[in-house]
Amino acid sequence: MAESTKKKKKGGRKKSDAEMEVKAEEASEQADVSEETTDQEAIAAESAGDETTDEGDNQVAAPKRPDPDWQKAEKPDLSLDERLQGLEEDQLRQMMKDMLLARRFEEKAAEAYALGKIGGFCHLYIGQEAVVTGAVHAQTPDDYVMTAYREHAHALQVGMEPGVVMAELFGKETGCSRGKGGSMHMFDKERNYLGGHGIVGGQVPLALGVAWAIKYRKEERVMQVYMGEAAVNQGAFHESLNMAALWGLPVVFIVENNRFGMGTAWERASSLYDISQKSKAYAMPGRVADGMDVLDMYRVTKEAVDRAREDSGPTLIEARTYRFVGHSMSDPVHGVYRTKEDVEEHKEQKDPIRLFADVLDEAGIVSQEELEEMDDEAKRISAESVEFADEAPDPEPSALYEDVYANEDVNGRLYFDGRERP
Amino acid sequence: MAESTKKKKKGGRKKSDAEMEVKAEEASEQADVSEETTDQEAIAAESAGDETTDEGDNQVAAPKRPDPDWQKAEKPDLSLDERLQGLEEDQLRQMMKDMLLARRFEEKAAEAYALGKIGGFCHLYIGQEAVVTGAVHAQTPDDYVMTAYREHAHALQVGMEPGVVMAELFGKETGCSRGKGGSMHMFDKERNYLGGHGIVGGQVPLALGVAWAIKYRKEERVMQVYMGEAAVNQGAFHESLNMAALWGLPVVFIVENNRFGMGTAWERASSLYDISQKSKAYAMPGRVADGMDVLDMYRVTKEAVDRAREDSGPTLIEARTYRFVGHSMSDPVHGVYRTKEDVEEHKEQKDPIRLFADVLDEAGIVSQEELEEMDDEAKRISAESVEFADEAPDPEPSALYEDVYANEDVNGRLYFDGRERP
Amino acid sequence: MAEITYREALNQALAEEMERDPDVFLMGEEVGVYNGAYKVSKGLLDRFGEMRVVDTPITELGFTGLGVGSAMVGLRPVIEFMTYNFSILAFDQVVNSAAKLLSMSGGQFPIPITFRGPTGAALQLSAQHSQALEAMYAHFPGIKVVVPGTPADAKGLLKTSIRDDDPVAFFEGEMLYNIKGEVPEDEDFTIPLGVAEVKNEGSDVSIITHGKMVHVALQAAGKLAEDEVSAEVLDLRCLRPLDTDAILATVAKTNRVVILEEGWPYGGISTTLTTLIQEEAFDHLDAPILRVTQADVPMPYAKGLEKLAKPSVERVVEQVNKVLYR
Amino acid sequence: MAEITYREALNQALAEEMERDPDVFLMGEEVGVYNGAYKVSKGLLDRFGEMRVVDTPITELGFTGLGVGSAMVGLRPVIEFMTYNFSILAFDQVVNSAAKLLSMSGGQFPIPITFRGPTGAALQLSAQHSQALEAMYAHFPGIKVVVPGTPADAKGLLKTSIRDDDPVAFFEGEMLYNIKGEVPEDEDFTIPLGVAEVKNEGSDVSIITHGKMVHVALQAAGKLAEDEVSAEVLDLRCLRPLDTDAILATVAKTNRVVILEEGWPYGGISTTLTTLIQEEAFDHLDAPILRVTQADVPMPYAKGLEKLAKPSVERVVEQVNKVLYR
Ligand SMILES: Cc1ncc(C[n+]2csc(CCOP(=O)(O)OP(=O)(O)O)c2C)c(N)n1
Ligand SMILES: Cc1ncc(C[n+]2csc(CCOP(=O)(O)OP(=O)(O)O)c2C)c(N)n1
Ligand SMILES: [Mg+2]
Ligand SMILES: [Mg+2]
Repeated sequence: MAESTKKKKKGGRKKSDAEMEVKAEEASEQADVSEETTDQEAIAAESAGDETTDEGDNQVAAPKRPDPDWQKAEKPDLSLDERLQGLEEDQLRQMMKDMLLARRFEEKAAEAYALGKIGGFCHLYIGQEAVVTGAVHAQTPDDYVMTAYREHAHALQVGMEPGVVMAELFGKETGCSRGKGGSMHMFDKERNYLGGHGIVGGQVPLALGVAWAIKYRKEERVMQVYMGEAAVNQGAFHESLNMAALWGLPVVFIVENNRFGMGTAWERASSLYDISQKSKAYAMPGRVADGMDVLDMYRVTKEAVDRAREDSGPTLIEARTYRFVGHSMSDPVHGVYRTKEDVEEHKEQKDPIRLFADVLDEAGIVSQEELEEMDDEAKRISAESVEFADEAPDPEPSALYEDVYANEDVNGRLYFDGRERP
Repeated sequence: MAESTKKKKKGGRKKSDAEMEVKAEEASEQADVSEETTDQEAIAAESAGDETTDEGDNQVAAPKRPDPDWQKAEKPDLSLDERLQGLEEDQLRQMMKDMLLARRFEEKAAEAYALGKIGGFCHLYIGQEAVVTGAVHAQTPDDYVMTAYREHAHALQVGMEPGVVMAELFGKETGCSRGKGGSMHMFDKERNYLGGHGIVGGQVPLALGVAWAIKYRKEERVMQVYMGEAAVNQGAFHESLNMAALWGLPVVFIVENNRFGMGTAWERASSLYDISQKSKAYAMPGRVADGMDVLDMYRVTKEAVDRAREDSGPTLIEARTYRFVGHSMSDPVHGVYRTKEDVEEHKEQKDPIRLFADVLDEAGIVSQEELEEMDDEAKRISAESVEFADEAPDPEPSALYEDVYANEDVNGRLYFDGRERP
Repeated sequence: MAEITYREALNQALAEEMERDPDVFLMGEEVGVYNGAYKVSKGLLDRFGEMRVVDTPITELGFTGLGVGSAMVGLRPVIEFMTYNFSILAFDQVVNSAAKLLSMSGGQFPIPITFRGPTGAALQLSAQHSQALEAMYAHFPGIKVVVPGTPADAKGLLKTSIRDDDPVAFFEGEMLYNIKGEVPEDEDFTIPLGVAEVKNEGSDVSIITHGKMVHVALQAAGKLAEDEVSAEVLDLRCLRPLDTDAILATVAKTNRVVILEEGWPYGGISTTLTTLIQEEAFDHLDAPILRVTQADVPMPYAKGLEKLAKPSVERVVEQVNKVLYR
Repeated sequence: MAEITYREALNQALAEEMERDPDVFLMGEEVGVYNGAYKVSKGLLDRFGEMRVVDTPITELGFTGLGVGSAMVGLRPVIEFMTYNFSILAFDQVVNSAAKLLSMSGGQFPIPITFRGPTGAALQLSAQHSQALEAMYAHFPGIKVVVPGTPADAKGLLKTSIRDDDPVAFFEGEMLYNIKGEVPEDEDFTIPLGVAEVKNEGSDVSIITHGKMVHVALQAAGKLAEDEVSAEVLDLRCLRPLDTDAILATVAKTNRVVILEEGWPYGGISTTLTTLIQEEAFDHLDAPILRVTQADVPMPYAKGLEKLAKPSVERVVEQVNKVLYR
């Protein structure tokens, strides 16, 4: 599959700025490595591998492709200046750097996964980078961020060291979670990064609690919590949005609507298509953002963050985006649930990095050369993060019984496996 | 409290049809017996007894009383004829009989509870009778009914023998659930009555499953499921409504909005006041019914039942009602969470039996004498149900290990308590 | 010392800890305006205000997660389950968030939360409302489990639980709220976790138990005494950490053991105790360890059946007689 | 007999039972269009259509309740949990509805439902995705618990489970889907519930186990054989009903027992087995029963730590040596 994908893509070029396109293409392509990861030692991962073809004769009609412009359907028609929202050039540059780093970092992670250096589930964010980049730029380092398992970009975006993030993926002692969490459970207390959660929807009540604590302490902080669109159907979402609105808590719920929860298209999982409309059930403001446009993400999130900070009220944001890669490293990029063409079209026309590069180019802020330098820098940092992770020490066996209880200074026994602590 | 309540009430009369009023008042009053149940053997029940006064100086403002006419706020202005919807006189009479029986039966249950013949939690429906009466009259005996723990009236309404229902309350072998279920867990397979569930919101997914089975088997049946308004906040509600709408299942969700979940007013538990509006989050029709008006309940439910039967689509109905009694036998009728006046006013002005009697009187269908006969009949049946239950046998000890597994014909051990089966 | 009820003891513990530490708050269904379904939180709303005594919608999963999230950033929530039966809806947040966050974060996020509420059967509440679920909680590493049986233990242990930096599931006896006992008035009175207490000294047999069953065990010991059998009653008070020294000591002393618990037998607390004792005190045992648990059935409503299903003084005496080969 | 994988065996069982009984349907996340997260349901959507192979939204509580409700009116749902870890969200509907409805209705509503999905740790999936939860299920009366370790057992027992009139929680090994074994092709091939199987005859010691751990036990037996220790491996196959005759028989034969399970020790399956054996075969035991379980910690991600945390052949051999006092 990966082979033909590549061919199709090469032939599909029509953009003028060839160089830039190569960059973006290259980035997208390397992500395809995920499809080639077949000889892992994990039976689990193997067994999850898709063996289906594009032309399954299932009785269920493949979900209709939505309007090709569905991501920007509710975006206002703004001038270039309005889109830039008076943001400093430095900040705009930083946004580009952040997206490039997220992309290049994950490409490296995919390589490392193929080499068996990373294990377990590993969910890449490639294609969705504009969402977290735009949204986190709309708040301050004092604000909190929490998300699900598709979180490498989030971890980087809050400022965590790429090496430390990669070391976590490698299961190393110097990883951000001491190698205990892995891809799905990264944390950084200092940077107010609260993880990294693996139960779909499970992070939403947790974020509610953080927002509660902010209000409890009369702080001016904001809680930003991300979830995939499939989490919207979970009871946890419903319960949390109600309490957030009832009590006026400073939380921004960002639904990363990439249209698919694993292989299930949103329209096959929800009776209401417009996620932002769900906010009405809670008398809460709901907004749609173009999740392929970092500036639109910034714009919509900023409004919500300001409201949360000033009036302590929540907002539901539907960020319409797309993942260019498979659900996780062991899943196919496309298959019965979406077509190759759909993926290709998104990659070609909606790559958030390329779209933003075009804007910055048009605005005369980042030239083609500068962009390349930025990209090289992102590659360099990513490569260094692998080096750091490679060299990092494994956890000692004694770590096994650490971090289970914070307060072991109690009488009696806490562990019942009859083993001597290593 | 019970004392002063009674005094207040007697003084509050102003209706012309004194006799009818006595009947209705009497019915309401007897329900007050619940307040006097103090010397039960159950520590649990005792410990749940309210010791608070009306004038708590809590920092939380008591919830505002809503518009006194909140129950009928969305009811169209119909003529008498339109209200009667062409219903046969017999059916109208039956509705009255049903409501009277529900009321008189529960009054007897309250007496028996005070005498210690009924144990555990016992939630009376007094004040809410119009809801289930009107709604069940809108469907056929082939249709299914399921509800929560406040279910005596539902059990009677589907046609269960009052004696069998009372025997269940008494924990007798000939009770509808062999004495295993009690007040909260009544069932009658033959009458398509599916219980009787104690976990708030827990019945909603179950009902979804029954509706699924109807569609699966291409039957023309309808599933009616009731829940208190507090269940609306539960995740189970959200998950179920989505699937019901997504798959077009023949289910009618009836929210019995009596404004309180135990001591919590709806507006203190939900950020959106209008429950029927929650249906929009699922692209499902939502309706409001006056739950104190049996004819309005019939009207709104009929439309939903027809839709379910014909198009296999769900509807959310908010039935606005009120309970004249405490949450359960061990809870006070009023207290910090609602005022005596509020309860009195509802009893005086909105008793569903009296309101319906007025309609039937106006329409010349049921005279005052006939009403009294009906009421006497309801009292007689209720008294007989107690006699039946009194005389019914207790379950044999051997029943302890019955009904745990349907298929015990397996090798090996199923029970691990090391006891001999009695 | 004052004689107060178990309910009052809990109320005092809550009030004192809330007074002591502004990060402590109480949240749950009906804990505020209604003063608690079982009145444990009576008066606390008046005293501490609505940010610290919080009535929630009926959304166990949601408010439990809220509690855990607030603990991630340093608050010390006390989450009341109206009864533990309803906590099953919240269990994902208990075991997948609270119990694992410290570990998954490599030690960055301790979760100083206390879950509390009544466990076990009251009277005729039938199957869904009568479950003793402490065994289900104790199964998961990352949680501590506390099960006080007396007013003093309730107060001393609740205070310690709130101060503890780990998630503590604190199980109250639904039938215990009205029992009275002497409770130290000292605001610094706490009881460390993991310390069992011999509630009755004896030499012929050990009855090991916890929670509400302590009273059943004591009554059984009384009956047995009439028969000249000297039964030691060991009240575990905590299930995790577990006072294994005290367990092994009483076994070494009497050589015969009956374990009594309110919950179900398969995977019940008594199975872990039995396993531990036979492994570590095999040679001290003069007879197999016997157990008294709830009948292995969903709790029936009918009074007579319910009585049959519950552990009873008679069954304890019966099992004691068996381990004594009488 | 054909040699097929555990995954294929499950797929066959599903297909055959769906063919046989139109009331059987399969529902869960990704079971249809995606052919199952672990491809167990491959091809079933094509064959049986979308009313019988149903993709759900990610709403475990909701679709589990849906299954139970449909079983109330006579359908025979098979509910797939993508992994049992997510079933914790649905646990209320499992234990408060499925397990109790027959009892609460006085026998009127049997619930012929099968829950199934992978249990236990795969490789490096960390704490929330690596739990072996069969002990949590077995704790509740009203449910049957089935834990096949081989392709033949998977097929024969899944068919029986679907035909059984009670709720059955059927646990598959996430690491077993690719293992191969001989499986009878006969469509009427079923294995009755509650029948354990000696997977390796031996005389010196009994290793009692189930599920994925059967393979660990067999490897250990192989190692021990090199050392001239003859280990019997008893595969329970079902945890409720439990084949106590087979357990007591192997204990009577070898007098020494090691119990091996994938889950946690506190309240784990091994505690119930230990309790039962010491109670009913006390005099047959020549040594305390020892256990091998997962380390009593949330599963860490790092490869080395995970390996340490899991039960291993080495640990089994070690414990066997201990019960043999070697
Ligand atoms: C409660 C729960 N159910 C199922 C899963 C398995 N699972 C992991 S990711 C996923 C899809 C989630 O999709 P979405 O929320 O849209 O997020 P995305 O992967 O698209 O970012 C599923 C079903 C899980 N982790 N948790
Ligand atoms: C999951 C769950 N949480 C809490 C309870 C305790 N409880 C029983 S009834 C009730 C109030 C429910 O109110 P509502 O749904 O409005 O129904 P009503 O009693 O008014 O008919 C509560 C909190 C329960 N039974 N189940
Ligand atoms: Mg998605
Ligand atoms: Mg209500």
